[in-house]
Amino acid sequence: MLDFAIYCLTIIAVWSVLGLSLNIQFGLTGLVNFGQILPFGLGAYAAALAAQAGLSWPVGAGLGLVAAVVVSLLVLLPARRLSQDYWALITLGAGELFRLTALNAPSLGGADGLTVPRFADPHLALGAALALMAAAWLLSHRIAHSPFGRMLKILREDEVLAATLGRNPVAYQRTVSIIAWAMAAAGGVLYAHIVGYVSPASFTVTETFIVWTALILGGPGSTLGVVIGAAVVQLLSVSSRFLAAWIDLPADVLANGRLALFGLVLVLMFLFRPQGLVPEKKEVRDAPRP
Amino acid sequence: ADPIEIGVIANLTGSAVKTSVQMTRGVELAADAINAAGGIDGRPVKLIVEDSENRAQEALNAANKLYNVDKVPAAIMFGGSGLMIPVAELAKEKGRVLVNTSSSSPKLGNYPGTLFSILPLDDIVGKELGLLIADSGAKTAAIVVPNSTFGLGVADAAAAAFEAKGGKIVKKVAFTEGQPDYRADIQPVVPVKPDVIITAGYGDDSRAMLKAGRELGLTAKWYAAYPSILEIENKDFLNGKLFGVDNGGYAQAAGKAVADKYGAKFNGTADLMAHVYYGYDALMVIAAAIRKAGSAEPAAIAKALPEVVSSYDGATGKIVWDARGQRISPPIDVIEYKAGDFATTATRN
Amino acid sequence: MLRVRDVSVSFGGFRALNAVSLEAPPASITGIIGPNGSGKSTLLNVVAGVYVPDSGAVTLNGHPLAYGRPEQVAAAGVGRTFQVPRLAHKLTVFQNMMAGARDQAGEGVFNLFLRPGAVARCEKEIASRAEAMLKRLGLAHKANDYAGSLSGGQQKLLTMGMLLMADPAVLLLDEPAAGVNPVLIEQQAALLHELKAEGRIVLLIEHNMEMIANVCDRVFVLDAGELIASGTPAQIRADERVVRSYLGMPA
Amino acid sequence: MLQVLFNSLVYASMIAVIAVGVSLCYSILRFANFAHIQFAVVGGYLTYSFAAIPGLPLPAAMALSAVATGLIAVLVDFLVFSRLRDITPEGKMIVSWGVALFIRSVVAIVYGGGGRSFDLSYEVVLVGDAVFTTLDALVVAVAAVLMLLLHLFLNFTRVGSGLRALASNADLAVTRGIPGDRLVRLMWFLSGALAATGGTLLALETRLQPNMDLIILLPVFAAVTIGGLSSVFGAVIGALVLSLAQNLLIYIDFGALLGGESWQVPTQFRDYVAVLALVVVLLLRPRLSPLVGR
Amino acid sequence: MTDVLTLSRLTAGYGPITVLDDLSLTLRAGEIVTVLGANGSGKSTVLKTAMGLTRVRAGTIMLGGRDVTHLPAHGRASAGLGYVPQTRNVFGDMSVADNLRMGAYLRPKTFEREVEKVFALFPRLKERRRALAGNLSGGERRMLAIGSTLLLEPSVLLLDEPSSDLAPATVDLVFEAIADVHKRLSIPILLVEQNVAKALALANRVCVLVRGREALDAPVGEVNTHDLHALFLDGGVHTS
Ligand SMILES: Nc1ncnc2c1ncn2[C@@H]1O[C@H](COP(=O)(O)OP(=O)(O)OP(=O)(O)O)[C@@H](O)[C@H]1O
Ligand SMILES: Nc1ncnc2c1ncn2[C@@H]1O[C@H](COP(=O)(O)OP(=O)(O)OP(=O)(O)O)[C@@H](O)[C@H]1O
Ligand SMILES: [Mg+2]
Ligand SMILES: [Mg+2]
Repeated sequence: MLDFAIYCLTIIAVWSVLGLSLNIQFGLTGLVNFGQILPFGLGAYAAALAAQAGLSWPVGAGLGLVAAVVVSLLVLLPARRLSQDYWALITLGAGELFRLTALNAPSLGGADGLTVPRFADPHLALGAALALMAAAWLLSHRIAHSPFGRMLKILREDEVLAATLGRNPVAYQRTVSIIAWAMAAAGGVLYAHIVGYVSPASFTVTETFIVWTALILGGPGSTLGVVIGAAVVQLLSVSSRFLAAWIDLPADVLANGRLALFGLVLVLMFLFRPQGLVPEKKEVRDAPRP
Repeated sequence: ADPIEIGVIANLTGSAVKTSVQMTRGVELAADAINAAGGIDGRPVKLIVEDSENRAQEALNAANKLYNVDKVPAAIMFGGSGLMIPVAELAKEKGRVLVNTSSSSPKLGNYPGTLFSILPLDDIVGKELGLLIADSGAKTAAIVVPNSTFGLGVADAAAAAFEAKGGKIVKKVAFTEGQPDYRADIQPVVPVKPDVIITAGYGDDSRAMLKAGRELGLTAKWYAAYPSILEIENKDFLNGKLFGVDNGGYAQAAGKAVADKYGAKFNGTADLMAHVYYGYDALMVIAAAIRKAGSAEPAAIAKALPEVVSSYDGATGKIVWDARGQRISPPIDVIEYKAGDFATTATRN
Repeated sequence: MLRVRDVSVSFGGFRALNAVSLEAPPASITGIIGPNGSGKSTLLNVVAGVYVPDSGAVTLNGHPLAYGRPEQVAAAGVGRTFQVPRLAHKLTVFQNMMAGARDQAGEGVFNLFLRPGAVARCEKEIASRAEAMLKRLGLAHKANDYAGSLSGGQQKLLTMGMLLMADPAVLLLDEPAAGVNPVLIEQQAALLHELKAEGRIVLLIEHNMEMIANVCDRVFVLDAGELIASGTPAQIRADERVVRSYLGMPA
Repeated sequence: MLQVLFNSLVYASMIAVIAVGVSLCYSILRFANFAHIQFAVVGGYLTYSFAAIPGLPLPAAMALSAVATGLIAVLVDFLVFSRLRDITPEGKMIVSWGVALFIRSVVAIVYGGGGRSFDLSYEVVLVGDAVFTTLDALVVAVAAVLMLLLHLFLNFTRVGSGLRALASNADLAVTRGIPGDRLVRLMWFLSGALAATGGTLLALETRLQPNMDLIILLPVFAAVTIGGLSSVFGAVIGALVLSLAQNLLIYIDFGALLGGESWQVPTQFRDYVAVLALVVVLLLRPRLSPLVGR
Repeated sequence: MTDVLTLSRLTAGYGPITVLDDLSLTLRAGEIVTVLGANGSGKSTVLKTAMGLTRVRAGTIMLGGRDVTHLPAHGRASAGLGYVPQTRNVFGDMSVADNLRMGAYLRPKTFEREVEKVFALFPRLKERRRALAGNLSGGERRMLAIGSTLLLEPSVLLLDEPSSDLAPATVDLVFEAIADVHKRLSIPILLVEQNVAKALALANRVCVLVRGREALDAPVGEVNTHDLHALFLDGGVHTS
């Protein structure tokens, strides 16, 4: 049981990093990224390729971050000319392109994937994941409550307004993408070393949705909300498995019932907490008296 | 007495569900048989079935639950290599047994002592298929396979054997699984007019693939690895036009007996697929190992497994493992599809 | 000196501006009036770098302003307001004001992590300016409300406040008085005089003729995309064409 | 070449009928409704069930399924989305994903997770060396008629223009006497019914599978996006463009074109085209006037 | 005179925010009442509440002797209430012509005849009738909004700052038109204005709001501009 708890915490920490990265993009800046799995996968594959080439893990991590940053700039190239509505699809497509490439390129292991050295000790893995999460948290928090973050929020609501205030929206979006994608890539590197293996099956659209669910459920714009959202999603998914022990039905019916329950709980949570579990706080300061 | 708990991990939701359910049913049949016979040394077998949603992360969640919370000594799994390998890593770390019924990735050889495959490696069947095509007198062949480890593994082995005998591969189509329709994918095969089509596949995808071939008016003969796991879309179209090599076991007595049990429990054998036999054998060899070791400790099971299989006559025929726990030299049937049924025209053990 | 020379703009086949030229000297308030749809806002958008003119040029102190790059124009010290106010609705009034200030140390990511002291100092300085400005605009009691919850007139005032936070050399104002109550209009007029005294260039679009008469040094009149008259407010009021097309019967 | 056209037309027809519903919902309620694609799957299964009723011809089964799915969509709106009108579009989108997950699982419980298909007999027709089936012709015809009817409805009826007004500015629309809530329900019904029909066409041509929504997600949303998110007509164009681009890419022999050995793009890269077509079209398409200047 | 529109003891606002605080206001047949007040004092909210676009927490709204407190906005439109909003007053992605047609949603039959009257009032709209409403200038939008509402042939008019954004000559036209409609069809009008002089010239009665409450309700003859300015200085609604 303890081992299981350690495992779950590790996974929650990793998904939180991914969620925090998405929060900087969407929660703060309003960039709708449906390819969030792309930088994550890039980090994971970079770690794997580096390991295959006999390089040490910091090299792999470095490669992952660089790859994510470069690709983020590439994806931004067409996206910068488009209105926000279209970002979602461009990034969704980019994520799928990555998965298809990994699936179809023999040098990336194809469907078989690549093996990565694993953390020998689950405690170590948990420690690393928590450390990364803490770093991502601090980074996010500092950004969210800074003049930079304030301008990101302006951007989130009205790009034209930001431009009128003399800020270049594209430059801000670029900075945000670089930070967020590097963060996600770091999560990917760690994930690869925790699981010991990367394959296209780990980087599907569904994973992106899981991250989104964590973010929206937790409350976009709120750092704490993201982590809580990630925890709720993972625990919901895991705990629903234990229900099966009490019910005697064919295995596939149970499996579907579990997912139906998952969907239902999700919808109910929104009906009762439409603003997310931890809504973004209004930044209030002592008002000057009139 | 305390039940012995055995885990099962399969894609019960998402895609490739039908085959997963079939495998799970095979395991259930084996459990029924064991428990009806008084269990293993008096202890009944209890299955804990977990869904992997055909996603690596969920497969890991499932395996972690099974190994860490339920503490099962052994688990039987259906899933592609992308799901199987992360679970194999975990099993190795935990020192538990994992029995593979579906993936033929060579990478699975990296877990000797904890991972054992019931499914034979693709290159054996693929090579036999290539030879069969060459013997049929065909000169040109097109390849139409899913771009999975299985499809590509079969295709490469068959093509190599066929080309070694002077044949020529004129077109290769590797489609991405899970699409509703493959007409556009298979279209390029039409103009090259191959003598035969080399294929591999199962379930809904194979059905869509065959349908596309029929609608496009392909007249070539189909040569498939494991033809019986294909889902026949149109009997008339394939009558006398589908050949292949299969694992030789199912046609023999043990296999037939399992089919009968299946028919009794699940209302007939109309939807029976070969995966039932793989699941059945997987649990049966685990049970035999526990009996032999006199203990349900994972290490004891792992040690006993290779010893018991050599004398096990399974639903999938004789099981022979190499040193890494991978199945080699399975019995081979040569199959022809005629009059709405698969007929075995020759068997090689 | 802000100079607009021979600017023409068309949308599809529709000619919104036709070879319009005007200039606005420092320490002055230049009015632009004209019937609805005559191209006033369009002209302002050209100056602000939103629209790219078909032909013509805009220069500030002899340097051309960038077309199609509003952020560069704004960075060059040209601030503007919109006819329909633009604000970050889900930020508070105070945050909106803070965002208005230019060149903030805390907007550089490196400063954020490497020079937290400088960032904090800068914030404090801007905050005190924002407070003072809000008091002056009569919005102090709304400082912690979401900007989206302000009434139409209050939003106009807030955009003006944000603009002033940026301390621009040139102010482009699109109907700042529309929808604003008469008392505040008087205050705004006073504010404009102050801005003028500080040596800024103010370009003012207004339909409120009283305000135009009160504050403008010079007025340009557009009609159907053409410049039809220019002069002091008094001259304009006397111009027959202007009366006919724009002012209507003397009220 | 003719074959490419046939294949594209068939594929585009199925995608378009589903995609217009996404556009309708997007234009009126401003969110990308993932549950919509699941409605298509539900519709396909319902037709499958109704068709199994002895004596009920397929067209009647399709009509029944369309009505039933339309009502399901209205119910989903009543239970879920009507209570969440005020949350962000992304929030609604995630909720729609939850709804889709729920429906998908229920469908899988009822019908099993494996595929199902209609047993239809149809003819294969040869035109030159291109083939199509009578079923293909039927699918294209049904889709074309539906799209035409929808176009006429939206543009030439009072209710249709009311819907468009609602899409443009809901608060203003109600003050003009347009019954907002009723029309929103009508929109749900229409898009549910269209989805059901599209899903049935897809099922007739291919198969039914509970998670089919995930498979057609990318093409449907790509079609909608290419055509401009809130234009119904655009969704149809988008489906055509996408489908032509996909089929052409794997058809053209690039090797021969460049004077070398025959080489075609491997078919598994077909989905690349969905994405690339998307990017290219979005970049080339005249930019909508930004409405920024005031 | 009979009461046409009566708001009694209304408490209303947006979501959790209360703007109107126990407010009562009556519009009688044949009357023009102008609502004045500082920015944010709740003038627009009064009109939106009358139209059914806000959340009413307490109080009742009567329209022509019928309780419409819980009637949705489209029902009130059918009952003869015409409304010109202050902002977001056109269908931005529809053409000018389609916007006008939407104005006549409830009166499709008389559209052809009535739209000519609107074009006669605002010739600019006729010139631009194929343009997208979202591309119109501020003043053109205002004309379109007023024109569309007239096409509804309302029996009561709610006008929110109809003259703002308009050129002086056009302001005169609009006020003439309002006076004309009022006289010819004897439609009672609730008018929100910042153009105090013009509003007072047109109205029979003045109602001044201060922070969502009624601070003054008197016939036009009894108020002077100086008092009004004092009330304006009192500021808007305190919602925090
Ligand atoms: N983006 C655009 N696309 C098409 N036409 C436009 C666009 N912007 C403005 N126009 C047209 O150009 C003309 C001039 O518009 P502009 O906004 O400059 O007028 P204005 O003088 O500011 O009027 P107002 O006093 O009413 O604000 C109008 O007829 C308007 O319809
Ligand atoms: N959508 C909204 N959500 C929340 N609060 C709002 C909203 N609209 C207006 N308010 C608040 O209600 C109060 C009254 O607003 P209203 O628009 O009625 O004022 P007004 O008198 O019309 O002002 P103006 O003359 O500036 O148009 C304002 O203080 C504003 O903060
Ligand atoms: Mg203007
Ligand atoms: Mg107002």
